[in-house]
Amino acid sequence: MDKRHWIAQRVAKELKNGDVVNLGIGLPSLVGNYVASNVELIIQSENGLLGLDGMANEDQADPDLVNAGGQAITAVEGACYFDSAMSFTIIRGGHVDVSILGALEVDQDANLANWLVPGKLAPGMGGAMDLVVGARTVIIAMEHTNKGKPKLLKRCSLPLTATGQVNLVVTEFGVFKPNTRGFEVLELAPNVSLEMAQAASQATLYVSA
Amino acid sequence: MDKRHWIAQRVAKELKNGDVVNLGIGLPSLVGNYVASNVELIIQSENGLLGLDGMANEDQADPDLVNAGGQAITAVEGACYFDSAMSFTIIRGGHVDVSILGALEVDQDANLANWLVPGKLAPGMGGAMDLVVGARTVIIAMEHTNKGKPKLLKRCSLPLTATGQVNLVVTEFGVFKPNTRGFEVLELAPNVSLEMAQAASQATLYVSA
Amino acid sequence: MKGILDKQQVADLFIDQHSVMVGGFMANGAPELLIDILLDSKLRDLHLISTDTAMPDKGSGRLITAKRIKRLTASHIGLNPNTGKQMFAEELDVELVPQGSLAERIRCGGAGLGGVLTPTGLGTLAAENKRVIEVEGQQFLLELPLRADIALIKASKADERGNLFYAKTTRNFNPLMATAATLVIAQVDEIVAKGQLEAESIATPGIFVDYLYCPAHQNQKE
Amino acid sequence: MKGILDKQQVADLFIDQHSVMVGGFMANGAPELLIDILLDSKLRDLHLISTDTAMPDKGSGRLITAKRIKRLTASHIGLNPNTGKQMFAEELDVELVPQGSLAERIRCGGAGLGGVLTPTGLGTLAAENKRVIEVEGQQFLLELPLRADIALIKASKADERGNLFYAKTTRNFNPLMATAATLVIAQVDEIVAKGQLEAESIATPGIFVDYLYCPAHQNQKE
Repeated sequence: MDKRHWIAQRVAKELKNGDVVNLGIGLPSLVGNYVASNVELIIQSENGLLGLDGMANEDQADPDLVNAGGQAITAVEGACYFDSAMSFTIIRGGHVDVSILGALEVDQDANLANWLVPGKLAPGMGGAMDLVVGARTVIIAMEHTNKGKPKLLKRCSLPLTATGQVNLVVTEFGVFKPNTRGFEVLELAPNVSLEMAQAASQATLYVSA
Repeated sequence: MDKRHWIAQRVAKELKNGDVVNLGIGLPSLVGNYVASNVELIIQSENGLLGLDGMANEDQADPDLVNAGGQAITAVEGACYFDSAMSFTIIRGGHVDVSILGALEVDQDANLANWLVPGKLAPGMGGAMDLVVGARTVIIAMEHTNKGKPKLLKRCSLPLTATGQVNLVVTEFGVFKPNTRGFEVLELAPNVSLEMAQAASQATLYVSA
Repeated sequence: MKGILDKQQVADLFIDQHSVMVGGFMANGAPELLIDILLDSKLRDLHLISTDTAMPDKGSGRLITAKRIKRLTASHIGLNPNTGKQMFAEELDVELVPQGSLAERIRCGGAGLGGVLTPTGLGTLAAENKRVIEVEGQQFLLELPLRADIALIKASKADERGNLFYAKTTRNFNPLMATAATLVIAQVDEIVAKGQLEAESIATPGIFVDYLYCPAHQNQKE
Repeated sequence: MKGILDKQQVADLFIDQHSVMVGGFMANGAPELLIDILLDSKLRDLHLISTDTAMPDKGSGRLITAKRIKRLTASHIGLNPNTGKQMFAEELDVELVPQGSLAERIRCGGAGLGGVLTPTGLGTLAAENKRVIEVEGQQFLLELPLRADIALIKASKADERGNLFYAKTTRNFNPLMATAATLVIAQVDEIVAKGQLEAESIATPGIFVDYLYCPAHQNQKE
């Protein structure tokens, strides 16, 4: 299994039946493919939908039905639609159980940076700042390093998306929980040692006693 | 014509085709009956409707369709419904052209009191404070006195509904415009003299040169 | 949406809550059957949040008449004499709020917002004890969020996901209250299958609703 | 609603406005035909308010690509490289706003509210130059209203009163923008008779809409 898919399937295990979930674009959007058959999620898309089903193939594509990336999708029976104010009432108001996003950097104080590299890249925060502040649980799904450069840091160097909101980080090396002394290792991926994961991280990784 | 109906028909003359109008309960609600046949109003009801038509008779009554007083009404074709947040987006946001309300007192500084008589009567402001602040034009439709006690005052004595928002006052004595030096008399009702109107007012009434 | 309850199951939820939002506007769109159950419960000394107190024998007005309310936040109480009587007798603590501000306060409570600035009520008693904030030379009142332990709402139809459709003027405060309470119970006239409501006419997504109460649905199943 | 316009009549409205809101989310629900007309007009150096700048050849992104925008207020610009290029070249002044805050700011602009308090953006660059207001020990950012001279929106259907129905995810920012601009023009796919839209599915009452633009309707009449 390719590492992105390993990450997606591992994140999927964190989701419970009935959870209202928002999946970010890119890697997080793959999570939906790995949800157990006895777990029905209610997927929120911040462009104005509750009940996202999956990506639409060409035959299914409806120009009036897209995800937050503008891609054609399908919706479940009983999906509903709303404007952007209601969409963020849902998000900011604590009505989303789990928000799954990518990251450029995460630090041990649970800070997240994923919207701006000054002078280089300015995608904008889109809905991420609201999602991270409003969702009950924030899971970061990302590759462990940026081409070898650590992304699990003592302190984020890039402009923050929010402070102290990250609950869990899932990478191809395992599952990590930010804590003030570093990242607690909750699980290591198959064939990954603590040393390997630590070598690819700037923050201290530790296993709870 | 009874004085309440004279007031209602006179207020109706202030309304233009296409105006979005909110009619308060009581006397103001009669205004709809006197609108010229070439004037189509869009009547807003703050409980969540644009397109109020008139009072429903028993045969027409629909339990899901009432005005802000809870009375059965009818709606025009193409009426639409919304929640209370949208209703006051319309009202507070300046999207109502004319708000017509009753009053306990109005003063020459265009202040209005119509929601509270301390220790005696506390109906509450309902939507009145928002209507008076938000509507482009505020017309007070009321009897000139409260059983002989003047209601056109130099300064309101009762708790205010809003400050400086009243544009026009219509009573059975005529049409009056609050100004800092008193109320300008724009029109007197048939068989009413300036002296009669003045005798029933505390504020100074004057005719512009 | 967690499930469709019968009368006893709804009653079992009313244990030790202190505040309740009740939908409806002059009792139009009010959850009368849920109010019946609340009146049968042990809940007392409640903080009621409702746009008005309707009439003595209707909607949230019935909770006033039965003296179950200790504190009231509302915009209009003029058509229920019991509210005024209890207020002047100091049995009932009443906060009167402009209707548009009440809508915004409940919306803030549901939307994770810390408050909203409104020009409504400036220079009036409604400004008492409220912060005035100046923005670009203009003054506004800061209105703060409202939430409640329970929201009792009413809709015309629900689907099996708990999505709610409100006919005509019955919508009023119901969708706002659905966002702003810990426990949200919706009385509905009818429950239809998934996909049977027009998706764009759903004013309350099912995720806001904890439970549905629908006697007609119970009868249908029997 | 004042009337249904043809292309020339819409063009005649674009005279000396300085700010424009454009509906759509990644160009889904964007008024492409109105953008065509705007691109043909003399309007330059505009302040664009749009949740994103879509892609270079779609939706509000086309106004960026054509260099008609001097100032941009948006939440996401990552999928239109022209926006970033013009920003880094200092040809375009960009204010990035969290999407939920952008929605609230436009809503405030349309609702007569002076601003809203949000926890979103606290401790980030989005808090720069914004007032922090503390309520009951918790900090919030004060986000201020946004309005524009023009709102260009898109709906699936209108009725003869200008009431608008948005299919599925095309709704997004369109109804909010309809409330917050001096001149509101709605591109619609179809115009139906009064009473032909389900009244409860109308997301924009016709009173917010100044004009409709509907080429299909023109053709139908010819």
